[in-house]
Amino acid sequence: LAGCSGSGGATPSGSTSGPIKIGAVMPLTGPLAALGAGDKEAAEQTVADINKAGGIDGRQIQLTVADDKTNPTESVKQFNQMASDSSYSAMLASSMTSAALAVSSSIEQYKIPTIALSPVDQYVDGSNPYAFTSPGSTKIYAAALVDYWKSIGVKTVAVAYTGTDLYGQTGEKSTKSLVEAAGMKIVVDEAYDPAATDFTPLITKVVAAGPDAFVQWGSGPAPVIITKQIAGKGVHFYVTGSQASNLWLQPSGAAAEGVIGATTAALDPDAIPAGPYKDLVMAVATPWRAQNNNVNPPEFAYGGATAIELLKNAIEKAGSTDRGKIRDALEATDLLTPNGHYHYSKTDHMGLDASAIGIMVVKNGVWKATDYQLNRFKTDTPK
Amino acid sequence: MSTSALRVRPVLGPVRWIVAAVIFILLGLLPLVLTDLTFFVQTVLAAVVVTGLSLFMGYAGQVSLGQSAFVAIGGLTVATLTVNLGWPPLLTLVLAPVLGAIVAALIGWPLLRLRGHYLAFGTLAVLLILQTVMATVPFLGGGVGIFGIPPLSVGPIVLSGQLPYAYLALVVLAAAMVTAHNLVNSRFGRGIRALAGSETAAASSGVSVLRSKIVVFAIAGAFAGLAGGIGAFFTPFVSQDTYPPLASFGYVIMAMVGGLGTLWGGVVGAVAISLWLQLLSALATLPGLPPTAGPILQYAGYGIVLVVFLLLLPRGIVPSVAGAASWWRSRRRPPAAGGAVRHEELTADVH
Amino acid sequence: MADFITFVLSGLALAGSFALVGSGLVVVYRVTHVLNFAQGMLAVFGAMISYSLLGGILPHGLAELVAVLCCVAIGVALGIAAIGKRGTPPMIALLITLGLGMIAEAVVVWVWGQTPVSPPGVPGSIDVFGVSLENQRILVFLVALVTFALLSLFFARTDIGKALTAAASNPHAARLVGINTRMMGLVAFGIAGALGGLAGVLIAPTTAISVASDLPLILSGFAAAIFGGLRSPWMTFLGAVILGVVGQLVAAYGNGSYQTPVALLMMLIIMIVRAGTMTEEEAK
Amino acid sequence: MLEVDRLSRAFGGVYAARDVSLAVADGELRGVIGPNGAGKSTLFTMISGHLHPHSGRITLDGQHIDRLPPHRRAQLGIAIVFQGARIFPGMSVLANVAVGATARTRAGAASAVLRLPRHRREERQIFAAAYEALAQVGLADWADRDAEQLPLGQQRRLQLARALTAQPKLLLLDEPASGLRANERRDLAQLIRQLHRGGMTIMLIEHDVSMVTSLADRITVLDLGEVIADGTPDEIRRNPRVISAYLGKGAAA
Amino acid sequence: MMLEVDDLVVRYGAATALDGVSLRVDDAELVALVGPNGAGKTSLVNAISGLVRPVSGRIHVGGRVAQVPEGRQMFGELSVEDNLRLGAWRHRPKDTGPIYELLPDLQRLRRQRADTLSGGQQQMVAVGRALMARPDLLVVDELSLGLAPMIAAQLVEHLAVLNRSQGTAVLLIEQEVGLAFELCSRAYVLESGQIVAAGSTAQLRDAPELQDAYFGGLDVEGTEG
Ligand SMILES: Nc1ncnc2c1ncn2[C@@H]1O[C@H](COP(=O)(O)OP(=O)(O)OP(=O)(O)O)[C@@H](O)[C@H]1O
Ligand SMILES: Nc1ncnc2c1ncn2[C@@H]1O[C@H](COP(=O)(O)OP(=O)(O)OP(=O)(O)O)[C@@H](O)[C@H]1O
Ligand SMILES: [Mg+2]
Ligand SMILES: [Mg+2]
Repeated sequence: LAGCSGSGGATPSGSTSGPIKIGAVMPLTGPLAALGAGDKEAAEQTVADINKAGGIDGRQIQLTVADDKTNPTESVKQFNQMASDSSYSAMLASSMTSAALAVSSSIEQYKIPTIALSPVDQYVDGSNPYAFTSPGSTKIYAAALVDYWKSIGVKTVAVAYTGTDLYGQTGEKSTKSLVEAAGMKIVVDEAYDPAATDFTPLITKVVAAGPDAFVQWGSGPAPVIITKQIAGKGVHFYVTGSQASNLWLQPSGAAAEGVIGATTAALDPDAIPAGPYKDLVMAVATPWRAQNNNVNPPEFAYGGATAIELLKNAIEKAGSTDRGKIRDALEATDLLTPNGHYHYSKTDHMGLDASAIGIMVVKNGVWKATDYQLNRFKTDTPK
Repeated sequence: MSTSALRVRPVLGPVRWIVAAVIFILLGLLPLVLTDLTFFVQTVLAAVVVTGLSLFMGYAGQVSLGQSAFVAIGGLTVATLTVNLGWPPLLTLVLAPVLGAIVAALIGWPLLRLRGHYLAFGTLAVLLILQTVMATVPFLGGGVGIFGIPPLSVGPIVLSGQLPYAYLALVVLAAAMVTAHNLVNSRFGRGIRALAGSETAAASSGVSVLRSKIVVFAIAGAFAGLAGGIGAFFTPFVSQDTYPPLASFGYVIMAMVGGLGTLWGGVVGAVAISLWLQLLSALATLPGLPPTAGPILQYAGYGIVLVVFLLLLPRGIVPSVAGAASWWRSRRRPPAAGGAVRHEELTADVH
Repeated sequence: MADFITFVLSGLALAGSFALVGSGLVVVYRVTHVLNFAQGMLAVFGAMISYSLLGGILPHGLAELVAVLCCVAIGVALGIAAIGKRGTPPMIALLITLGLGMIAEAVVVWVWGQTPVSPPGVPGSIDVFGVSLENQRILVFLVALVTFALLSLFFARTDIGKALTAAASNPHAARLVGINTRMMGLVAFGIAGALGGLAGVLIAPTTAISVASDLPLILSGFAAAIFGGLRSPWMTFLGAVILGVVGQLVAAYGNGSYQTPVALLMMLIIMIVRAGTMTEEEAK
Repeated sequence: MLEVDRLSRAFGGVYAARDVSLAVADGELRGVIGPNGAGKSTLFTMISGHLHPHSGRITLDGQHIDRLPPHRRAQLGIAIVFQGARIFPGMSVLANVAVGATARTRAGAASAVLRLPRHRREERQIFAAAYEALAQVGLADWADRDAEQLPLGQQRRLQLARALTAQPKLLLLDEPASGLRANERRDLAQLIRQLHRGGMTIMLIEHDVSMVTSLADRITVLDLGEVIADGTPDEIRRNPRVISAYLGKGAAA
Repeated sequence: MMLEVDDLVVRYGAATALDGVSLRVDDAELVALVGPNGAGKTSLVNAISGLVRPVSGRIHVGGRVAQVPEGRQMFGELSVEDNLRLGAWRHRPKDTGPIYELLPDLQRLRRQRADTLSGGQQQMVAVGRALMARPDLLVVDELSLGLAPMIAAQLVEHLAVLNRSQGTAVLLIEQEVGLAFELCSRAYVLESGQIVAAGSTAQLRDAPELQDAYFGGLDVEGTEG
């Protein structure tokens, strides 16, 4: 039945000729529009490059992007619309975590290999055979932070997170477990309302507890306000990947100075020691800088590009555009990308290791690698 | 006497019944040719919600900016009961409108003492509160949302794929419209239209104002709940973001654009608006557009059409068409006879 | 205890921002019986324009002023579309403003994109009762206070204020005594523009404003204004205070996720209780 | 039949009604007169239940009704024609009048949706009554017009027709004749008299003294919220207090 | 010439309210306009004060017009005082004193919200508001509506005084035809949108076709049988 509505006589995904169709659902309007826009731009850029270079064994890639209006349900609808059309070989799921998770049952139902553009912890263990995630899970971000904290002797940690969305919730969980495992203490653990416009109560509690480190998990305007309100209160403030963009950096302005964040290692391209990884990063960064008056690409820009690279790699390996074969090939992925080195496997559908995450700091309004990170680069860069 | 009663009882004449039937048959053929059934189902379900809403707004003269809340109740009923408690899908679908109505009645009992913009705010607030609860209570999805909702199944028959839902939705819409029609042309219906005009006078005529309002609200809630239930099966995912305020405003817009105080207004409005939005997002996601072009197209497209339309046809599509028709007819009748259009100068609300 | 004061004070400061957005709604409603859903966008415009101007074009103060003036123009433009046509019923006009809001969003995306901005405000923070509050937020509160004092004086004391109220109270009679209702409506929209712009200009530095801020802004403003029946400035201010303070206390002593809903619930309950006593509609 | 006992209602210190007591016998036609702002309409709105007295009692056929909401009182047989025209816009004249029957019919939403026989039966009754009432007030040929398009005078007659479809026990008329010219008044007076003859209990507020005096069995005179006189038309005409407060030397004749 | 209406036609959609009405009011003249419900009286005055746009015909007004509208039309949210002051919105001075002298009942109510007034009190405010404009032509749609007889008589008196002292012209719509004719020198009879009779009130009072419709008390007993 799904067929009779979906594939209006379109070539089934297994076919060996014609373009290779890849679908993508991203927030192009709504609060997270900036994320989606970045992913779209980067993905389309990469596709264009691949096609210019002759495509995948002579076949062009055809990328269709749908807007989910930063709304999981809309995301599912759009996803199903394309997934039920058997001419699509693979999908990219939303840059909004809850939206990317929302499609999980559709992914299974339509058995279509899908790479989420947002960190969906539920996909990491491979329990959903067709679902993969390209950004690091909140776990490895948290891990990177905790390592750093160990190195500077942090004892007490405060956590704040959006209680009403997935990113906040999982972020808080992973931080908590790792922090406690590392023998540090959680002194404040507060959910906040992402719609709130004043966080004095939260700030007051944090300041009162005087933690060695204060990290927040969330996106949108809330982190900006928190940044502004915590500034100058003598608390060491930490953020994560979703602050590695103008969504947070620009409006936070001066208040962001000195804030430390766990982000993709590629965020400060120039700091990366020469080598294959740097070349890959530069391949994305150079054109981006050219277009966006010399600003480094934000974290999620790499996500969009990387996801396409991962699919290309898998399709080439599989030597076919059959959904099942692509999936199997994905699980055998061993690929170095701007996002880090992916080792997908049966039990790991996230595939990145700690080396993919860098500890960065805001200097004069731009993300720069910390000295700690520069040292780390010496020993482990993604390779 | 009964003859005169017949003469005036404003039921649809047989002709109109036939027209209605034809329209629905045509609608019934659509899914077979359509490639985008998601859009079709979405639109029909919206029409169901709006039909209920325009009972509440167009006839009872109230206003609700929070109708999504009851769509959510329906969705939650299906999602939580099937996924969390493993109840049979069909049963949960039956419960969806029931709970929709009950919740509406319970909320309505205090809320409907508010009037006008107070009520508008009240209903909106209810929606916002419900959204937060859904986002924080694990049983209701707790921010993650509820997925893995099984397809609707009647005994051994499983409604897989999209087509069955298209027809289910159509049937429900038809039922909703018949219900609305019968309700409006009755003692109760006249009661609610009366209280819309003057609660004082209505009460003195024996209309139990609050109770009548609650009943209409509950009926609208039932329609919304049913739509929400079907929606949950169709898009097997439910979270707080499934029922945003903007959707709620959308229902009001559809009701007004279609034309309040008319039965077909809801359907016409829902179809008109949905079609236009679909067209816009199709344009907006054309490959190669600069990233900001999409949003601009969508916002501006929606806004401009809404403004221009409301300025040209403030009474909405259906009444305007009907009005034009009767005006045209009355041209060929001697003047004095009714069908008079109220003079615009005087339509400004005069006490 | 000191904490408690902190929360209350921050709540008050917050109330200032709600009240400012609400005030614009009140003015328009009082004069036209139209609920101006584009009010949020007026604030967004204020924020965006001042942000651009402050980018080295104009100094502080002047930039904000110009931004507010632009918003007056925008407000009037909105008004012309919303009530320019004779006999547009208020509910329709409401939807028209909704549509205008969307058009405004398109313009903002076009000119400023979708990334949030936050123009620099008054830096630093001072201590009140040993509670440190950002200067910007205190400024918002004070401006709001003054605005409302002026507003209520304007409506209660001046003839023009009376005429503005009359225009909505009974347009028919208003025209009879020679009040130009449409002109009055446009004046109201102009004032609303100024208030909206002011709100945006002042609030933006404390947060991040983007097109997406439209809805949150209008909702908080609506919540505050409805408390005064969209008519009474001071009740609007009270509504804002309840909204702000209750919200902060919930965040402080309860679960932060619930701060907005609980505040809304509070207001609902109060409104319903009041409605119970207001039902005695005079029946002549 | 109707007993009003020491009814008081104040608005911000000013009494609109102060210890108003009166007893209306079954089938009586009671006139109520008094200067503007005397509290006549206030009295009616308290009897019909739209305004709560601050003190005092209202009993209908021995039953206390002062706590009942308006619609319950309507169901007990109290119908009112308001001073200002209160029609239901957007409904035809006939539909407007049909609403009046709500008070004495039962069929609810359910039977309407399912189109139960009971619904059909009642619809027939209702419209029969509605037509009769329209004929009585002489609006029969306006039946299908949109009610809000009626001129003011017609709108007030429409209200009367609506009250009549309720076939009330007690009919409250607040200045029904205002805005009618002489011959229309005569017809109205005629109608009221018929209803009275038909055994309906009626309370009539009018500023047209000659009409009240010619129709009423007894007249109650209010001034500044208080009953200043109560008696037969003749007594009232001669009552000096009434003359000075209301009738004026001229009109006394 | 204070007011001249020439072959006026007003339609509401298809319904014709006035077809071909002509009438005039000279400076300082007192003119009555009578007619049954639905005759078109209100439509006529609304056309004069520009609230309804006529389909055709000419209206010439030779001075400042004020209207006492049908149905009082209070500014409900405003106080009695404000309602009166707004009557003079276009003009100074806004001294409400004289009105309170004319209608002492209002004195006590100056701070009360207009929508809480009694019917008659509202009518008084409506009249007062119109007088505040110091009009050259006062158009009154149903003066005595809901007023106690004493007050009505008193107002008629006042109009006469105004007319004498300030030469205010009056177009008076009134169902209490006796009252109207007492005041006015000339009258028009409007029926279903057309002027069916016009002339001096003296003549009209004796015109048989009007007798029954507009005059005579109730003499209900007579009409029985
Ligand atoms: N809500 C209110 N607030 C304040 N005063 C009120 C209110 N309602 C009525 N009043 C006052 O109560 C008094 C009685 O009013 P009511 O309408 O009963 O007078 P009435 O006898 O009907 O006069 P009329 O003959 O003019 O209709 C009036 O002085 C009026 O101003
Ligand atoms: N808004 C309207 N829409 C349609 N028809 C109208 C409208 N207003 C008045 N009419 C019609 O115009 C005709 C004249 O109405 P109008 O109100 O002028 O009569 P009137 O002489 O003032 O009656 P009354 O003495 O009852 O006030 C009536 O037949 C009425 O039905
Ligand atoms: Mg009265
Ligand atoms: Mg009239």
